[in-house]
Amino acid sequence: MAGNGECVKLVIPCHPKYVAVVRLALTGVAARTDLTVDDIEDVKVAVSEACTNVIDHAFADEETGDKRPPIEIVFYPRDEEVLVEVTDEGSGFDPKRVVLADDVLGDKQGGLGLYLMQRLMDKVEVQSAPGSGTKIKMIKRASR
Amino acid sequence: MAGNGECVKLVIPCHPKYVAVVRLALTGVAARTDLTVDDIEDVKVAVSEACTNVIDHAFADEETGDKRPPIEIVFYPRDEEVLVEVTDEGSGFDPKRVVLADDVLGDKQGGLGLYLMQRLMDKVEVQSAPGSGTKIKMIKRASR
Amino acid sequence: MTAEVQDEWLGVVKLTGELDAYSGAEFREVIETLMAGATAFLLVDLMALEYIDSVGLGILMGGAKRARQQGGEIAVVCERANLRRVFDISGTAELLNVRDSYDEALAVLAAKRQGGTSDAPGEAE
Amino acid sequence: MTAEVQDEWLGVVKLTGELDAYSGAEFREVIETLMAGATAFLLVDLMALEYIDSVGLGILMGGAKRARQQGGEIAVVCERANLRRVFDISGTAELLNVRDSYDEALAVLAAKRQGGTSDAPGEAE
Ligand SMILES: Nc1ncnc2c1ncn2[C@@H]1O[C@H](COP(=O)(O)OP(=O)(O)O)[C@@H](O)[C@H]1O
Ligand SMILES: Nc1ncnc2c1ncn2[C@@H]1O[C@H](COP(=O)(O)OP(=O)(O)O)[C@@H](O)[C@H]1O
Repeated sequence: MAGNGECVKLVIPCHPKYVAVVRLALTGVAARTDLTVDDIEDVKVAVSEACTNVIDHAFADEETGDKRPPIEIVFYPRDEEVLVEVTDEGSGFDPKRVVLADDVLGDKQGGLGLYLMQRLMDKVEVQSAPGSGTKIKMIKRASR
Repeated sequence: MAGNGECVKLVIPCHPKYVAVVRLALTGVAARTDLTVDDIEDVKVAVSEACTNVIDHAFADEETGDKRPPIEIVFYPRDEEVLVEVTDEGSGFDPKRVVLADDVLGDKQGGLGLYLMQRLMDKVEVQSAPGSGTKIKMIKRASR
Repeated sequence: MTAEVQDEWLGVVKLTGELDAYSGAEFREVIETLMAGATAFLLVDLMALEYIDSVGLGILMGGAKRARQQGGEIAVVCERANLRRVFDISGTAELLNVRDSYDEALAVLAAKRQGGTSDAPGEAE
Repeated sequence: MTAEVQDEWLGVVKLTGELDAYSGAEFREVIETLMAGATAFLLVDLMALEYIDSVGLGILMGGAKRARQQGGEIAVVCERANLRRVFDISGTAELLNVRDSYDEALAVLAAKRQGGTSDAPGEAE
């Protein structure tokens, strides 16, 4: 999942206010690919989940909004797919220890974000380790 | 015209294809300010003019799209205004030598871009010199 | 977002635009206010909503739990394909009684209220 | 974008979406193709257009010049406030015969064609 070729980079403050900006920018980037309107809706959700995770999990509560480093989102639009990378400089986590939600009905609501990403995108790669931030790489291919 | 406080940064390839992405991102950023829908339309045009200028003027023709450094656009949304900075690493120019179009009807069509920026925004500052790139800073205040 | 209590027993919330981590804060409060009263039945109208993600699902699931604790039920009106997809793949469509039309959703709640054999899954605790 | 030649003398182009440096390339070509025929009168319908900037103005000004060189005229239909503002502050509204309705724009072209005292400024060269 190599990030090369033309790209659009977006850097937003670590705050829910700006996740909608990411969806808008994505809409513009993806309009230049073969992705369908429905494909783009899927990517919107997946990318928002990745950003919301950074906001919810990547930083200890003491760090207030202003002090948190920003979230970086890079879009690589290709003809038949779009690759999206969401990177934070937060706490990181052990991807192996995160159980995906197969049962979101119970009290445990954890895992819905990563689960949705995996269901909505064609490929999802999590690069993370405690103490060294997180990078999520996701690919969506144009459906036909 | 100081760029401080929360900001959203966008980096796009130096190609007309991506100017629409800038307008979309701006729409999202400005929605979090007091700017009216009409204010935002004005900023859309001004920012697009700045980007189109980079694409049209900042690089010699030999440099093709891929080899050109990208365009950086930074939005600083504040309660009652938005500050936008458009920066390129292109040839630069002497702002004093650019005559603003007061007559766009003649054969000389030059100067319409900077003219529109100045009419549509409340403040425009051009930082440029031959050989050292260009930074355009623009402020739009919320009308009421 | 508009919210109103209809016929005492029924709270109706109508959402527009996008429901995400930002706008979700208001929606969560609206639901809490509605359910703090006598209302135990909640109809959430998403016909004019354009976007939902796990934050919205979480709030709706919270509303469902609360409704059932109070002996009521939740139903969601939603037709847009992109939203239906999020309900479907998350497995929440049944639990939230997602229906294509307002009348269908209302029927789910009315049936449950009459204690009859509702087509709503999940029992009140 | 749709383009058609009506009644031989009149070319009509209808634009949707955004007219900027990217989409402008297609528009420029369409105008050139239209004007390469016998058409000297150009009606540009921007009622469904959402955005225009100096690139679009430049193309329209080019079309106007060409039309007049061929003894014709251009007229633009546009109602949206944000587009009107760009025409107005650039000083191109009069030169491009920007009108609120299709019928008004058509009247400008018809008057000019009949060689009468058109309300269109600018003479054919
Ligand atoms: N960017 C991140 N930084 C740190 N931890 C993360 C990040 N993204 C996910 N996690 C961890 O992975 C878990 C699962 O995430 P997710 O599947 O989105 O579910 P949820 O957000 O509902 O907990 C989170 O609870 C968190 O512990
Ligand atoms: N980013 C830039 N890099 C280099 N030169 C520029 C840049 N922006 C503007 N210029 C110069 O300023 C002139 C005036 O620009 P403008 O007012 O937008 O009119 P136009 O683009 O129609 O020429 C340009 O012709 C160009 O010489």
